[in-house]
Amino acid sequence: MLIIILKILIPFLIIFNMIPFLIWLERKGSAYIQDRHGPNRAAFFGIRLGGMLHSLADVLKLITKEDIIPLHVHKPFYLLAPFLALTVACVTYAVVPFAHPIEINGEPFTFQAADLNVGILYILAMASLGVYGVMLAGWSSNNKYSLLGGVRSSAQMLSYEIAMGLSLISVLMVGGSLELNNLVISQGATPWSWNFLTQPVAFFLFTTAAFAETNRNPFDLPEGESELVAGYHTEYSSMKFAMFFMAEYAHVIMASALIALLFFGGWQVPLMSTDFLREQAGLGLYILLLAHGILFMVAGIFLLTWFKKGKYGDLRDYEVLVWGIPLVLAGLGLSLYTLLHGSFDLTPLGSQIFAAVVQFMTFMAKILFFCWFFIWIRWTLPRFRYDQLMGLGWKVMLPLGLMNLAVTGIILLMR
Amino acid sequence: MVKFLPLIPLLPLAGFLFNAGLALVATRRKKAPAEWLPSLIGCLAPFLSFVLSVGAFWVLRQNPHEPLITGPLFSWFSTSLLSVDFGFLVDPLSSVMILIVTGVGTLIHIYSIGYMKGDQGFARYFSYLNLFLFFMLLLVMGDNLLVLFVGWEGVGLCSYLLIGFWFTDAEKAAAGFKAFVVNRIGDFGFLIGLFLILFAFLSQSQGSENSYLNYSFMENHKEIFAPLATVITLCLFAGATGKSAQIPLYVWLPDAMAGPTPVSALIHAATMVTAGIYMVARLFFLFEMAPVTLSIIGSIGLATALMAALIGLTQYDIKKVLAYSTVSQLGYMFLALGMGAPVAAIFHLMTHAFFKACLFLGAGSVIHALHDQDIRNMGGLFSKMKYTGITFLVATLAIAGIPPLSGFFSKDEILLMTYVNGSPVFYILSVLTAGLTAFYMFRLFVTTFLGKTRHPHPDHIHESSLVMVYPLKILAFLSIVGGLVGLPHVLGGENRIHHWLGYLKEATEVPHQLELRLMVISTVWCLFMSGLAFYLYCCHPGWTKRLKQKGALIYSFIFNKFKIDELYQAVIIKPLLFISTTLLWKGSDQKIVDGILVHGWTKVATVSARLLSLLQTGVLGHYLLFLWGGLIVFLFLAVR
Amino acid sequence: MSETIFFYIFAVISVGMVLLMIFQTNPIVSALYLVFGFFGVAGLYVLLSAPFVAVLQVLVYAGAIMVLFLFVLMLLNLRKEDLVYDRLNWRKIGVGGVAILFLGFLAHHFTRIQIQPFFDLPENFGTPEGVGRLLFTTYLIPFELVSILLLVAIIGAVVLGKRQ
Amino acid sequence: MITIHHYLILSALLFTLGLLGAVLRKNILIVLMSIEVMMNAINLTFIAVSRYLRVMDGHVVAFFVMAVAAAEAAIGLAIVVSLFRTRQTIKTTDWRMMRG
Repeated sequence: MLIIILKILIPFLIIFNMIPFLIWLERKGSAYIQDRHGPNRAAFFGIRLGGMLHSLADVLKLITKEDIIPLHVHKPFYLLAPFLALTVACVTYAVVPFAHPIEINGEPFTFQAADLNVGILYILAMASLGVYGVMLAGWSSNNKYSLLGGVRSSAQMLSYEIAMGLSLISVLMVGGSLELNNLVISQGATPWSWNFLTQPVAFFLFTTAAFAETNRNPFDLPEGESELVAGYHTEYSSMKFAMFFMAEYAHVIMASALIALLFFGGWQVPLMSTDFLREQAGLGLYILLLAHGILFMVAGIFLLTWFKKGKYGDLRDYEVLVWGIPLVLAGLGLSLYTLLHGSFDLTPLGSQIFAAVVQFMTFMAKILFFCWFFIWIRWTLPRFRYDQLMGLGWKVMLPLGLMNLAVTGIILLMR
Repeated sequence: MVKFLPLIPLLPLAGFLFNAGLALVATRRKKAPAEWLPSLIGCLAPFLSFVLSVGAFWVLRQNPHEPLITGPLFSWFSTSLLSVDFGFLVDPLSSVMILIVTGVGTLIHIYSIGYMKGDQGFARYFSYLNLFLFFMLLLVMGDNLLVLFVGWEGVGLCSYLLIGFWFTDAEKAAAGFKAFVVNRIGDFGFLIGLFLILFAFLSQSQGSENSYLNYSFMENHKEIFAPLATVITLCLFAGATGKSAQIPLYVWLPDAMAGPTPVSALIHAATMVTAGIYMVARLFFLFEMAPVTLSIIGSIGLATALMAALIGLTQYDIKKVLAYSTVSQLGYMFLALGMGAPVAAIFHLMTHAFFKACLFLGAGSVIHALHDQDIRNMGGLFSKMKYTGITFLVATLAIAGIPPLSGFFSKDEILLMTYVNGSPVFYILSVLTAGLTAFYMFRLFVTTFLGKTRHPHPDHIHESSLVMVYPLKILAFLSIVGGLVGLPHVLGGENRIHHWLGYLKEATEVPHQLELRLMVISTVWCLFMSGLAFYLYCCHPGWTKRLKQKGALIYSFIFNKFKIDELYQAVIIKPLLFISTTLLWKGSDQKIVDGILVHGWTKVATVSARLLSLLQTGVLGHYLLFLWGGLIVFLFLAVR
Repeated sequence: MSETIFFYIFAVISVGMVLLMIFQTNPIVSALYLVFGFFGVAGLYVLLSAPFVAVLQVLVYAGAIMVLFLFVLMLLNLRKEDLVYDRLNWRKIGVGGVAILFLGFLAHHFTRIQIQPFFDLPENFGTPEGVGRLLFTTYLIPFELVSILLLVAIIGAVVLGKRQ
Repeated sequence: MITIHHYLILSALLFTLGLLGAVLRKNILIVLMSIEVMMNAINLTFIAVSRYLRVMDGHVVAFFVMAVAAAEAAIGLAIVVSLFRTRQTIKTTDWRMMRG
């Protein structure tokens, strides 16, 4: 029971903690792309964490802000909508595998909350529910712009869901299973056997559809601020508004995770299969710890070089010291410990756990990369016009998906 | 030979199909096709049939007691109650018939080439004629009663078609109509006879074989008919009266002269009208069992003969005279049948076919030359149309019963049988009729061919072409020698036809003395009447006019055909029309069937539809409710 | 035991939501209730070891059909006066009574049937693989026909929805 | 102990409710939704009997029913939209052109 709760809780926590980070990443990234500094003012005794404190401040602000419920809204659904949006975005993680399953005392143990045999279908189902939050918010706000946003969103999501499903089907045909774990395993550890090379069209379609499903630029018409004020969440404020935001980022993370799982080998460490990792666990751990020690030291020294007294003239000058010195010390300690200890000798269980940890880290790295990809796209491309959006969905992606399906089927038959 | 038997009727059928195709094409193109093709095909088919018939006759002569039977060609229909096979039978009786039909038919076909020349419906005419031959041969050759009936109806159809051949003339079309309707009345009797035969068999069914309508089967089981024989034979005879123009159904035949003259010769003199005689002769074993019927047949035959002869005395239309003469001769044949002498009837049928065909064709030749049928406009044609005149004279002599021509022998046979088997009254009347026959025939001949030319344009009159003359010659020859097949023993002959058809009825032995005496009486009587006619019409035409004026009442009564047509009109047709129009049509059909049943039901339907359409509220929920109600009822019924 | 509890939970959800759906004036709210009702039914499918159908239920009904309904409802943008709820009257009470009778009749007949408890199930019962195998072998022709039906529906909807 | 009876009665209940909704409501969209409910009830019966008989044919039929429901919804909604365009109403009692 505890394990089940943990299985549910840990991914949940990871995601919830990633959301503020992503917000920071988004702001910083956009600043980088637009050649400006981005958030860097909020400080707590001079500690800014590179602007990351802004996210914390935002959270505080949103939680404590007055919760305004306009009089003209349809209250039950107005209240329900943000919860619905966030819930639907989060329950999808139930089937995401974070690492290769391991065996404890002969019992299989999977790194996913629910090992459903309908795997991907479940994801599709939940993704299709994502539209409800948006629609309800738009409708219950009883506001022209909100309603338009809701209608746009529902049409857009319905349209792109089809392309998404079609691209998924071809991936499933190649993988031969609906379970995500099997799909990942079938892709293998070598990057050139991953699906983004064997199914490039599906990858393109899925990524595009994922963008549309998350209502992010260039598909953010439901909340296009130049046309609809703020779309479906115009009437929302404080934490409810934040929930829509969180839902959006949760969707982004989910989409990134799916792209990673379906097309980039999921938790597969490039060139290192699970068996290899398990066999070489001792050596691996040794190298890993050593590398981390060195990394920490390098990072700490890099930070320390930034120190310059009188740059700001207040406590902020000392922030790099606060982070840099512990990093250097920790890196030094870790490296020394590893070097002195020598090669590790792990139990079978230990080696399995080691492999899982490495895979988990790889997976998170991939997710992060695709999150960055989302942000990158958002700040790079302009928004579609509505008819272009629909045209792309129905006239380009749907036929493309069908053709891809046919070609895949033929190739699979010929093989 | 048996293998070729089906070809005898099928060849004319092929001719019909070919000519019908030609006729259709001609109608499409609105242009008469070349005449040589239909005439060639149309004449070749009956000729080949004739050749085959001769062959069949030849084969049959080797062994007359074994008729040629094709066996069932195919099974027409077969049920547990009755099965009918389609088969052909050629026994002595039908061999005589097919020889007459194909032989005379061929001659008439050839004659028609000349007669119908230039007619718009040339190909159509030949196709009908061929079709007629086909049905007639079917009638004669069929091995069971149903095939006979098919032929019977088929020749009726062709008769209708050919009487109304020039259908643009309303009178002619009406004549065809009349023939058809009157024939239907007779056919009704025939059908009832058929059903009664079936009834007789089915009510006493025994054995597994059920081809009841086969002649041989019927003959082998004729004892079954004993209780019903009179009724059956009367019904069948009713059919015969229709087809063979006997009282009371003879009225159609004089009107049937509206058709082309060769048609009158072939259908309404030589072949079709003898179908009734053939049928009675064919089923004579049945008629023998019903003496009542036989006496009725005899009486009607005699009455018809006498009455038609009387009417014939007064007619002016050349074809009408011949038509009544035909009716009269047919009456003779029925008289023979009634007297229990089918052989004599068939013999007379044969000779009659020769000389009556010859007469008709001669009349046709005259009509062709004059474009007129009224004998008052003729006269003096003998010199202009020599061959026609001679052949006509020969045929007249034959029909008048002047020895040694064919008519004498056959008619004498009938008179003899009447004397032997019937009462003296019958004999006297029949002899009287024979005299009348001689009288009106010579009246016709004299008025037409002798005396002064009364035609307005005598210069245009000329002899007919060779295709018309040669058949005349052949038929005249046959009229002369045809009687020799029945040359009686008393004159040193062998009476071949009696041997040939003897199986129909045992010949009665007649003392030679008596036979000779009767011959002399009739010959003298006929000669006297012929001479009288010759004298009256040739030398003293005025006397006849005075006679007419003296007995104007009787004359006009006879001239108007005893007012039979008017009688029928008043007694049958008027009431029938009244019943049909007033009672059935206006009363029952319009008021009851239309008014109450048809329109009443539409009213009911309309009103109930109005009421039901109230359910059609247009509201979706109501429909669903009804659906649901139906579901509940269904569930209750299904699950309970 | 837990099966019983879950059954009643899902049953109450589905029936209750459908009831709310029926007696709701606002069609959008109705549609929302119906979505929840469908979730209840999906839960029942899961209890009946039909995970594939359950997911399809969510995917098709909740994810597509009801979204379509909502979309159309929003598109129509009905006014308040269009939605005046037809009040309860004797006709409706009568229909309701008939419905209850009908239900009782059905229930009576269902319970009269002699049955056995649920048995254990074979391997991969109700999984996508199992259902798919059946779908593409025994029911191949109906499957293709259904695809034609859907195609026809798509074309029909496009034609109907097209503005003249 | 949950038996098939429970499921059958539940599906009967759902079906009746759907029918009631279809019969009583005048809003065409709610009628359509009620029809969906009825289809769901039937699906539930199929799945339950499938479970009871331990064959999967019921699942396949449920799949077909869903396809039909989707087609029906698409066409039905298209009709509703085009009707609404001409009449500006979705009350079934306002559409009575086929009244007898």
